[in-house]
Amino acid sequence: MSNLTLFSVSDLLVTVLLTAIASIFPEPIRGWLTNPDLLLGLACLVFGALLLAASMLNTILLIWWERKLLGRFMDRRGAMHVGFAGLLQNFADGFKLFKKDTVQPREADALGFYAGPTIYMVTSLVLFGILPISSGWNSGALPLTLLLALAVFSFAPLFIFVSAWSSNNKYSLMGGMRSAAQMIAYEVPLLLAVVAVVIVAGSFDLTTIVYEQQNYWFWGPLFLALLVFVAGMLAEMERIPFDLPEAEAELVEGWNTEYGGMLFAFFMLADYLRALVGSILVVLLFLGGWTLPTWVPAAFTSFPLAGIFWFMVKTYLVFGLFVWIRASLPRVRTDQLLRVGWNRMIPLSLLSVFLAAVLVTAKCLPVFGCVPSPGG
Amino acid sequence: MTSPVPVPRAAAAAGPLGAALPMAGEPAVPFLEIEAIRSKEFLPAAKEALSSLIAEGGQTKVIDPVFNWAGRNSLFPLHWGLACCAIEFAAAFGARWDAERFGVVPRSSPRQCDLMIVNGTVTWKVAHKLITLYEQMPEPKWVIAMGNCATGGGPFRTAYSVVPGVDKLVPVDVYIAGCPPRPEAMLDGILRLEDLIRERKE
Amino acid sequence: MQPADLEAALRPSVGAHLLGTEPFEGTAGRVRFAREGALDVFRAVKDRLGFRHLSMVGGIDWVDHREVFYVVWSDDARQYALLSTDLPAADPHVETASSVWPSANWHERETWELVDIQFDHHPDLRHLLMPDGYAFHPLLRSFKIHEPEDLEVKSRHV
Amino acid sequence: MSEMWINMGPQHPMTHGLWNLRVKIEGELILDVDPEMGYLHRGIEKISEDRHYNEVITLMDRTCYVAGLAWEHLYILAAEDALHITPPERAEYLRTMCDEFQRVGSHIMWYAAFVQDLGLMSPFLYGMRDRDLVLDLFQSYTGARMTYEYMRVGGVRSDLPLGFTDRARRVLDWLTARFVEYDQLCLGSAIFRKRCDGLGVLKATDCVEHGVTGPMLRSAGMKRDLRRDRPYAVYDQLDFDVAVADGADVTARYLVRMEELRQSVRMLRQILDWLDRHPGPAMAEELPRWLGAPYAPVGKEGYLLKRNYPKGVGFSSVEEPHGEAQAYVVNEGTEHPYRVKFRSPVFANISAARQYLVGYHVADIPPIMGSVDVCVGEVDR
Repeated sequence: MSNLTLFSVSDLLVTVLLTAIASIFPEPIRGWLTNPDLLLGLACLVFGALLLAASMLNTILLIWWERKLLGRFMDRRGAMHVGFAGLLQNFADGFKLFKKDTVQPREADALGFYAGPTIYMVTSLVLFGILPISSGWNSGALPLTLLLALAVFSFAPLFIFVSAWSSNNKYSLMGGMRSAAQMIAYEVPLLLAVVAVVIVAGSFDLTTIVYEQQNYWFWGPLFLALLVFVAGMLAEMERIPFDLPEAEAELVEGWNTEYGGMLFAFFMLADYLRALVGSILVVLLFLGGWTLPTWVPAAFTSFPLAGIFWFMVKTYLVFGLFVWIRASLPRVRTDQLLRVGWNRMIPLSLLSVFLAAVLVTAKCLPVFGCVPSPGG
Repeated sequence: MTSPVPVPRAAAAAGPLGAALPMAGEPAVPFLEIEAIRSKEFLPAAKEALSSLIAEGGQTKVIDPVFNWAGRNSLFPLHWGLACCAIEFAAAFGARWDAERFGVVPRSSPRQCDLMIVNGTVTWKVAHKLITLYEQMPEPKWVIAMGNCATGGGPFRTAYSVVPGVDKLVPVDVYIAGCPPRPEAMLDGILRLEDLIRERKE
Repeated sequence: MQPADLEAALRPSVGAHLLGTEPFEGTAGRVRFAREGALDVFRAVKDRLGFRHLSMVGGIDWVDHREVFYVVWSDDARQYALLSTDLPAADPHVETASSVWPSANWHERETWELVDIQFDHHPDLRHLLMPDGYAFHPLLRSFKIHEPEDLEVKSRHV
Repeated sequence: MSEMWINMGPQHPMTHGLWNLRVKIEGELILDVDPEMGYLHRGIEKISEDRHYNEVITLMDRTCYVAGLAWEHLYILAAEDALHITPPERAEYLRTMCDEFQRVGSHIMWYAAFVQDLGLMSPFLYGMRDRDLVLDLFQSYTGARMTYEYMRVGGVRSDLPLGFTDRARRVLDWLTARFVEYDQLCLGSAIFRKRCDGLGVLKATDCVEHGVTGPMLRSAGMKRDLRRDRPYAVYDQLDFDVAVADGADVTARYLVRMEELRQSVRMLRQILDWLDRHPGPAMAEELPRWLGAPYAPVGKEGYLLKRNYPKGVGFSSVEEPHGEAQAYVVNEGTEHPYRVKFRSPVFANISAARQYLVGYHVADIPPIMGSVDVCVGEVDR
């Protein structure tokens, strides 16, 4: 199964289709149609379409997962009457928002009002082209995927701020400013926590980082970095306890107060896309990606698409942790959040970098790993 | 005098030729101009034909039912509390009744709402704010008058400051009786509204 | 505390404005005063008698005259006391109590709005419950309420 | 960011009702506030003048919709005072029980709403779940969940159903266990303490100046509770402590309300024991006939008959869940009260908003206003 990658699947699809179509045409056209460059281009398109479909489907499933889980934490059941166990609820929401009017407030800046959510959505989607999901599901030859992913990830505050500012609403504006301040404050510890991982793994390539974890997952030796990363990720995803920009109690709906219809759906989708990316990054960097510990029986890892299966299980469990946090913690205040960000998180992340360096130079990583390395 | 060929009004107004040369047996509008007008009319006509084709086939059979299903299964009510009924409104979202089972999630911003549940007495002081909120909600939108006060003033009907029924201000789709209605009654009202949306094919 | 105690404490300082005290069930008694000496009476009640907490200000329209009553509470005596003064219906105004008890502010706004009693030197006498510019004073006896028949909208489908 | 006014309300998640808090802010700092009330002014005092004494009770439930029975009690005390009627002792106990159950229900509702303002979502659901148990009890003997119309001038409408006291005790046991969980969710959370400590401070002297009463006053360290200081109904025969705290801040208000919940449970157990042991009538024997049956005595012309009933003025004051409420009922010897005037505790508590809001952040408004426990129905009346 190892040679079956997403790209090879899409390549195969395009080749079969094009050859079938080309067979009915005479020679010169047949030659153009079976041109390898054209094949490659079309394969890329199919690859993108598959990625898009998969990420969207996953996001919608993630929203369902959150709603059900949150319901259970709150002693109720969540969506359950639309589709089996409420699985179709989010599709209903999506279709409804698609059809709804989008009201542009008077005196709102049209360009920012429409472009903000769109670009926010697009940048969140681009991330899925970068992140490897399994040995087969990855975009391949990029050497600096982690760096690229984090760079794209940090675009968001800019576009949130643009859309908040241009919707000409005081609550939106305050939410946008909070969002920008918060994301910038938590970008630094997040990156420093990633540096710790990079030091241990010795690579910026996410696939390499995952394969480095085949013997021991990084969450053991880099526990401090994991904590900082999760906290930073919570702030980046704007979830409770760091959901100040959308603080419902004081800012109505925060920066998306004026957005309805499809633009609001963009915001919701992008939020959950980013939440999915956050969970995926935690799995990739600290929980061994699609690999399982070596002592796990081979039967668990040898069935088709086992890598994707285990990856998704881990991702949804990590997201479940985020939901648990959301169900049990109050929201912090802006000044407290920023103070914690600059005064606590950055020293802690620096400490984690230092610890990682010590671990690497002292060669005592296996001792702290959750699973002893088979090599000793 | 009447010309033998009906002159398109746009051409008669626009072209000096058409007005200047009314010769017998000749069309009042030159051939080229007629062609130009026809070609101009072709695109809208084609569009109309195409859309009517779609409307008769795909839209009524596939697209409309899907959107209707989506619309009635995902009603976001406006999160606000007017008076007593607001407490029962909140209780309906509590653990025992859990309105989220039906996809009913209250949103605080009127821009994201489909449904305004008027849960309490409407006074003249709040009347214009209620109308503003209703107008801020994007189409399609519905209104439920919850409780006797919103339906017709309730026990405060005679008071000098109370609007005797919110239907004096905004169009109401479903009335729920009760003072206040129990949460079951509110959920029933929402389900009735879903039936209504299905019947009206909105 | 009894009505006699109230009288005894108030008589020396504001005796000129005191119209009498009478028993009132559930409280220390009711003090009736003339409106000219309102401020002095308020100060004396607060400082000399220790009624530091003003609970309520209300007005009653007795058609021929209007009455303002104040309910005050003393933490030492653990008792309420009532102060009341009569105002002529033609010119119902009295000195504000909000300079003595800040809590009177909103109560007086409400009383002015509903019973049409002017409070002189009130810092912020504007509408509280009714919309700005509301021209009536609903709790006057002359303000009649009735079934809102004229607002009925006949259904078009009938 | 320069100074600007923002409107929080009338439709705003913070308000928990229908009012408008105009806030002047610079950045996130509050410079000035101006509460704007009256969006729910329903003219209850005016309608009451047109109604029979017992019909006003209907309005009382709707005046404060989370503490309807306490307001019924308030009005009934004043009306009985004005009409010179004494209820039997069992009715007094039943009323006290209603008061205390209502306090439990109201405080749990407050807890649910307040903690949701902090962004903590689950306790809202827990609170609503537990409050429903109390409402079930009300429903079993009044027939309604929120608007009871249970008390009457001269007693209460009906006695308790069979097996009520045992069921009530089971609910109290369940609630006592849940109060521990509430505390763990809030006080056990470092973020909660960070958000609430030292927030919305209103010292005892300022409280008295601005007429602030109830849990807000007791959280400032002032031990004032009408149930102890000026006992009405049967509070002088019950054993309870007045809950006080020192901080005068949001945490202190939380502590006071939680302690009041426990004290209410304690009182309720005593009341239920008494009710078990002392059966008896729940309505006064000697009532004017028109009080028992409204509109019964109609004269030839179809008008209500004039009664020569002694005139009187009734004044009552009860410790409502939100604070001290007062009623002033003027009886001119007719079937209708001549004038009814109510004092709402929240009215005074909100009027002091400038004292405890200015100087804090915008994000502090929801917890502070949440700790005030706003019930707009009784403010606007």
